[in-house]
Amino acid sequence: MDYLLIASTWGLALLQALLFAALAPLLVGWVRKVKAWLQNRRGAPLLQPYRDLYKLLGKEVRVAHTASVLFRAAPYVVFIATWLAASAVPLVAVALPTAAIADIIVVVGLLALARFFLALAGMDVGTAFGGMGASREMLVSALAEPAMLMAVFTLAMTAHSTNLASVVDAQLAGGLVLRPSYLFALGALILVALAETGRIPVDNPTTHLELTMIHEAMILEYSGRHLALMEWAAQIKLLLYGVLIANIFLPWGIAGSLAPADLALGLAAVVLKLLALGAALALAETVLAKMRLFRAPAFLNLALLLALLGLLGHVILEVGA
Amino acid sequence: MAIGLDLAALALGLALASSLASALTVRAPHLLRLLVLPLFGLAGAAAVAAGLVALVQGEVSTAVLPLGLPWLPWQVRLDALSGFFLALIGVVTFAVGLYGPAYVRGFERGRDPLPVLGGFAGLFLAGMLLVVLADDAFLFMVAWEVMSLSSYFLVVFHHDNPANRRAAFLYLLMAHVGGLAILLGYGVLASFGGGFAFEAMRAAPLSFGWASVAFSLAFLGFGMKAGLVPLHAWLPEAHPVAPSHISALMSGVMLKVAVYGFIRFVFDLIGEVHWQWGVAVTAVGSLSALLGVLYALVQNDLKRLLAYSSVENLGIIFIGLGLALVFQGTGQGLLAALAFVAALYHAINHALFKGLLFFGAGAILHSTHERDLDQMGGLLRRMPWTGLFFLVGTLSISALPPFNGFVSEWLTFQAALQAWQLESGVLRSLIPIAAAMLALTGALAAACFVKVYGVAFLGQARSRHVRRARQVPLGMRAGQGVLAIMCLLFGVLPTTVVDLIEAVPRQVLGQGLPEATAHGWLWLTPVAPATASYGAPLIAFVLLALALLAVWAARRGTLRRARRCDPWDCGFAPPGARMQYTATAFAQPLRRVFALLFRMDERVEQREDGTLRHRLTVGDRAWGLFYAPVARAVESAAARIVRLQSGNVRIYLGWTLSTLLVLLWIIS
Amino acid sequence: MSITQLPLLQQLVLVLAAIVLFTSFVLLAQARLVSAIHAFAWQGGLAAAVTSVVAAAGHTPHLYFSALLTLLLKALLIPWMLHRLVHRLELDRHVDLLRRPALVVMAAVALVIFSYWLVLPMVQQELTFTRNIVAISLAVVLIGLLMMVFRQQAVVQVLGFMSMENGLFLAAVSATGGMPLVVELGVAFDVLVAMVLFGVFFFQIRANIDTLDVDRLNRLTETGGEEP
Amino acid sequence: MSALLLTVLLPLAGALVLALLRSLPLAGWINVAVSALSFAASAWLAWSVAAAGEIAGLGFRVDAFNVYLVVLTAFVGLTTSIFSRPYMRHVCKTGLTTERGMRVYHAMYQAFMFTMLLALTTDNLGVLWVAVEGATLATVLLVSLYRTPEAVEAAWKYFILCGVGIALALFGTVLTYFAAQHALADPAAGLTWSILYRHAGGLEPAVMSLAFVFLLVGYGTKVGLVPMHQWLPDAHSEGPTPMSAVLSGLLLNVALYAVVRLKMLVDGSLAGTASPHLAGYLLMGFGMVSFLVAGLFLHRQRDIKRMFSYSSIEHMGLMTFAFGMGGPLATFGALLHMLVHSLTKSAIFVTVGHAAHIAGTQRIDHIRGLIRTQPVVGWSLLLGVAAIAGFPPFGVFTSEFLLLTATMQSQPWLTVALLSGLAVAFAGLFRHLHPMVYGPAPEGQLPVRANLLPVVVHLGLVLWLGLSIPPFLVAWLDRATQLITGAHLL
Repeated sequence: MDYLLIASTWGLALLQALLFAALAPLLVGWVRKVKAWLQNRRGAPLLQPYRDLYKLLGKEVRVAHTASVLFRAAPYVVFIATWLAASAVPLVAVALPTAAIADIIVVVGLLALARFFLALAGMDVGTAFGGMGASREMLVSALAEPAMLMAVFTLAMTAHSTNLASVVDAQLAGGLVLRPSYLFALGALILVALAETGRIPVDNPTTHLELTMIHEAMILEYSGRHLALMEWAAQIKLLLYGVLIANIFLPWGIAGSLAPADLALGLAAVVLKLLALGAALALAETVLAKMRLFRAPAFLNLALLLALLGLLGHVILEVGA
Repeated sequence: MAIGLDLAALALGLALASSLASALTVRAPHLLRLLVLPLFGLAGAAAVAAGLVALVQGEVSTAVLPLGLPWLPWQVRLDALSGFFLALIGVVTFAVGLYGPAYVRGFERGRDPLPVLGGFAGLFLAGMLLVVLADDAFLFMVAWEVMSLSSYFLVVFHHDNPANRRAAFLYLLMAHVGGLAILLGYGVLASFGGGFAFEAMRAAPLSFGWASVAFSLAFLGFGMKAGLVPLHAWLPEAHPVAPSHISALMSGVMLKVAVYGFIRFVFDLIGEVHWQWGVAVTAVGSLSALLGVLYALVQNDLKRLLAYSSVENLGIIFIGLGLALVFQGTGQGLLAALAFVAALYHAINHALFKGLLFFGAGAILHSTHERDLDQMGGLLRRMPWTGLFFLVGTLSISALPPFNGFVSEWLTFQAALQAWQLESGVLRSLIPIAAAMLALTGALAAACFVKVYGVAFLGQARSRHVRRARQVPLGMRAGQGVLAIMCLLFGVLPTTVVDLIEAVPRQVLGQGLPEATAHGWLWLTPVAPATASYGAPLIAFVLLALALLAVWAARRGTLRRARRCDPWDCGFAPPGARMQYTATAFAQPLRRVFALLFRMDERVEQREDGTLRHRLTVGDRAWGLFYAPVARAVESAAARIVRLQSGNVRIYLGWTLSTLLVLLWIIS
Repeated sequence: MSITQLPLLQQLVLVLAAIVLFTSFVLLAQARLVSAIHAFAWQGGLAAAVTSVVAAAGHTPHLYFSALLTLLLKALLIPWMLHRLVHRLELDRHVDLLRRPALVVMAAVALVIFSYWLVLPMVQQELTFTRNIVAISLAVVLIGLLMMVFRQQAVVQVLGFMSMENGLFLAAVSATGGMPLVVELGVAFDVLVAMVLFGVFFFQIRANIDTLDVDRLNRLTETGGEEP
Repeated sequence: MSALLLTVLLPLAGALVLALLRSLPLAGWINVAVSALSFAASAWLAWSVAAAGEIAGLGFRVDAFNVYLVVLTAFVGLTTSIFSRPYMRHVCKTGLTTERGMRVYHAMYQAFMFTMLLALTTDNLGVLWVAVEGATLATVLLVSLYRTPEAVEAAWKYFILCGVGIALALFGTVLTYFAAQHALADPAAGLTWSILYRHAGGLEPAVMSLAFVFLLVGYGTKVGLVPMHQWLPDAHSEGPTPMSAVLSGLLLNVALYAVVRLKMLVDGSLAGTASPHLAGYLLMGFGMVSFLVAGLFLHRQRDIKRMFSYSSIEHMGLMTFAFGMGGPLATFGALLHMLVHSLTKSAIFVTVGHAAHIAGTQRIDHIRGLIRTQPVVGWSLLLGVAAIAGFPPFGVFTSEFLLLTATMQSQPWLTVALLSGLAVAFAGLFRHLHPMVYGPAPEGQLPVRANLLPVVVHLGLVLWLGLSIPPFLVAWLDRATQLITGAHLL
């Protein structure tokens, strides 16, 4: 087989991964911006997140006396795992070899790995906040993960594959089909995405009030580049979920081949979809209020229920048995 | 006789030798370290070798021992299935051989006799090896009961504590009951097959009804040994109280022997399986997995927590087996093989990381004499190696890539997701739900072990003796290291492992996984590349490469050095150890969400000095639901029956007279 | 077949057997210890008489010997020993009332009928005479046992035991024309030894619970006491 | 023949000598010596029987069935006498019994052995009866040896119940003889078992079934079948420990042996009738009831020797059940179970003797932490109970395995009852054993001079039987099986 081709496809895959990392802050910026508009503020410039990251990367790192090695290793692990997970998700093009490394289950696994270290890092310093954040994070994720997987299973059983690329391909090949299962799965996935990425109504990314925060509580002790990596990882995660929703449920426009035109089109398409999603998120966050922690399980059970309905809907309504 | 069987015999001989050698420790305690346990480890190595030979050769070799009944001599048989489990037993045993010597040093001054420890450990190993090798029900049962009995003596080793005695009694009782059920199951097969040799049983022509009876008996018996809910009551009692290296053997290996028994009985001996059984097994498996992890989550005793998590993992294994049954019963050979491989893979994985974790718990116990998580903290800086290895264990058991636990759960998911190929819509909708429960289990397991690691190894020490913890001796670290490395290897090179395991389904189900490893060692593709693929080596590589990069950068000073300071903690005063989240606190949200499943007794009581004290005891409901009634029934029956012995001789004579009259009346 | 067709001696046997049965009723109901012992002696004597009659009827000389044996043992020796025991235990005046005598006697009657009903299925022709004897002796045995169940006094229990022995002996002699001699001797020896031992035990029991009421022997029991 | 006479008469001579002998230490040794001699003689007997197949004459008859019981009896008699010599010396020192008592003890020990061997070897049902009654008479004095109120009470109950039972058995014997009168050419031989067996077909069924009921109730009392078992725990717990060992290990066997012999007759006579298996069903019923009831009794024990005597009842029930079931496999298993149970149970009683000696009482809740105080005793007790509970690799497991297998083949549904009974009994044994053996020892509890040779030998044998049964023994048991059921197992 032509090694040049292999090299180029891998190159493209790498490029897409880098693009993922690069675009992530932008999405956050966009969400904040829209939110500001909705609240009749001018808000920070669109590229503010990049500035923050840059500044943090330059700043001195301060580490608590009580912190152990793990505390310092965690940011790298979290960032790498998240980024690795992201790079397996088809952003612009489908036919990329990275998709074969990790199917959706592995992606979930990598995110879980990141979360595992995040939670450990939260507990490492030995502050009350860290432990609290870790405990709550694990609660949320414990309920969110099955919902996520079940939503994914619905797609996987339709596409007969857990490989994201194959799922997208199946979608494209199938053309526009109205599937009840997809409706439910989409709903479930959105709820899970909100929970997992620490958005309202489960968590509030902008607060440091002890009663409300989850994700922030875990990275409370971080500073400098460590904090930067953590933040960046969170942004990548947000983008990842966005892309999942966008490209799996509405894959149209994504590049089927590696022709430059297709790629450009794909990029444009995904950017548009993400802008829309971001706006929707911002809208939701302005109209919704954050829940009490022990309301969150109900919220996630709703997600679980939706996913389950999706699955059963798929089995009962869609498979001609 | 084949080389594999020779090696197995060697392993058996070494095990018995170590058992006998421990008689010497009456006079010379140090021999336990210097002779008995090394022999033990060697036996493990030999077992691994035998197992690998059997797996690679894939040929069946049999032999007849000069023991047993004249018309039913003891027969042994080494095939791929027994080979796999030989290897499984061997790995952990070998690690114990490394770990044990340093660990038992503490017992040399103890009051408990060392010969018991060494001798019964040897017998225990021999029993397990023989169970795996047995080729007739008689030898199987003998070996099985020897295994139970000797492990019982190990459980009750520290018998000064009443709780331990109770645990041991419960364990032995349930083991005995389970053994009887298994015996009965074999009896059914034997009466149809006309003989207790496995050959005869394979040939037994069984109706669906009788096959189901045999299956249920086997499921009951082996499930009891495997600690499936609700038959698990003995497990969290018995495993923690044994010495840690024994706990590792019991949790890591003995439960797998039960799995072996189940596979041998159902897949091999009954042969003609039915999907209904699969549904039952999957259901019980899911239940065990979920409840096991939930109960583990609320434990504060480290070893007890690990024992409960064994219940969870056995549940996962049985989910895999159940899927295999369903697929096999509906004629989906390939998928059956997939699920089967997933189950076996998880079996070996659990052996590895559960052994590792029990070693870690043992190390903590050894250097702090503490099992209560709420007393621990900050151990990572005091015992860095143990901390590292334990971290590997927790990552593996939480099914996180790139470690081994993830691979087997991934395979199980893949098997479950092939449910769309089934005709029956009910199964199609049930199996994904099992998969979802598996997902929930995985997430909860992660939560559980975040708690364990975060509370035990991170933060600050919560008690003085933990603050004084020291590094454990080299041997113990080596034992953990071996298993940790195995965990990583099994996670990074799934293709190679699956290649080996695949021989087992090919022998048992007559169907391998040709596709799984067809695309090179990089890609694990259970069904087809388009369906699902996992490039573990690549992921591991990238993770490692970038991590090294970061380390390198830090070393070279391109990154500015970090400055040490007090924790910020939102500007509150520098936190003390008592302000940390405890294990109890960590589990509180989930405990609250799943409150229904626990038997919780939470109260705040005022001590005489006016200070308040919060007391929380969390138990599982199985005891009250299933065990207490039986115990009560026996008690009351006994209370009634003893009235026979009223003490009055005339009443006794009355019994004689009336018996006589009744009999006379009967016969005429 | 009715009794009229039987030869005179067999009729005599039946008569004697009937009296034996009657004596065991007497034993059952007799309250005074000494009189009970007398009744027992009579029973023994009657058994011996039956034996000798059977011997005469069946021309089986060795039965005369066992008749003699029985007379000595059951009618003379054992009653004499019992007398001495009772005397030394100061029980001469002892009265051991039977509770609900009517019921017990009715039960005994029922036992007689039962035992007759039991032997009915013995169909072989030539048995018809002996089977009635068997019925009688079976009744004697059962009544002896019944007596042991309802009498609380150790000595009386022994009497019951001995009258069971009488019933056995009756059966052996009248139905089978006597057991082999070695067995006869063995049995006689055992009975004798048993009697001696009974004597020993009377004193041991007396020494321990200073009464011979067997209902007081109730220490060894599972019921009651604390839980294990 | 001479071997036979030696085997039987040696104990008798021993009894007479010991009855006259005054010196106590010497008596103990003579007791051991006589037992050893008669064991040797029994071995010789076994050898000659193995050679000749069967020895008959002088009213004796030794075949494969009873010869192994003879050897077993002599063997257990020997080991127990070895144990009893120092043990009874100790008892005598503690003043529980007197010099005279010791003389009675030794004499009666041999007398008991004599009656047992006689009962086993005789061919005459009458003599069998005399011998069994003799066994009662010989042991009843030993039960009351300590003269405590409990001992006397136990002895009285033992005497009365077994006396009555035996009387009933005699009635059964008479009835058998009565039936024989009309079936045999020579009525005088109407009690000779072998002749009866040969003409069993001609015996009047109605009489024989009547007879069997009496014989079953009679000898069954001695076997300890529920509900005629009540004497057994009393006698076992109150008598001296060596006595308990031989009672449990041997007397019950002999009684069961008698029952089986008679069952063979009755089966022969009932063969043609409507209910050919009557005897078998009766045995199965009694066996099962005894097995289950005794298992439940185990849960409510306060006296260690009582507990193990109930376990004896349980096992006798199991054997009775098996013999009742008939069939080569069940019978073989039952014979094997007789063997291993005798060995194990007598070993246990020996150990229990030491345990009670250590704790100074037989009360279970006062016996604590044996393993701490004297590991040897603790472990023997533990292993002994594990063996009797049917754990491999001990022989009891093998025999129970065979019994279960046989049950599955002929009465599948009874297997469930058997298994649950086993589980219940197991729980009952261990719940009491655990605290006795494990845990901290009460202060002031000291080890004693233990003589555990019998225990080691017995458990060693049982272990051997569990691992592999020597061929000659298999052949032996198989011939016995063939005698009883008419069919070879192999």
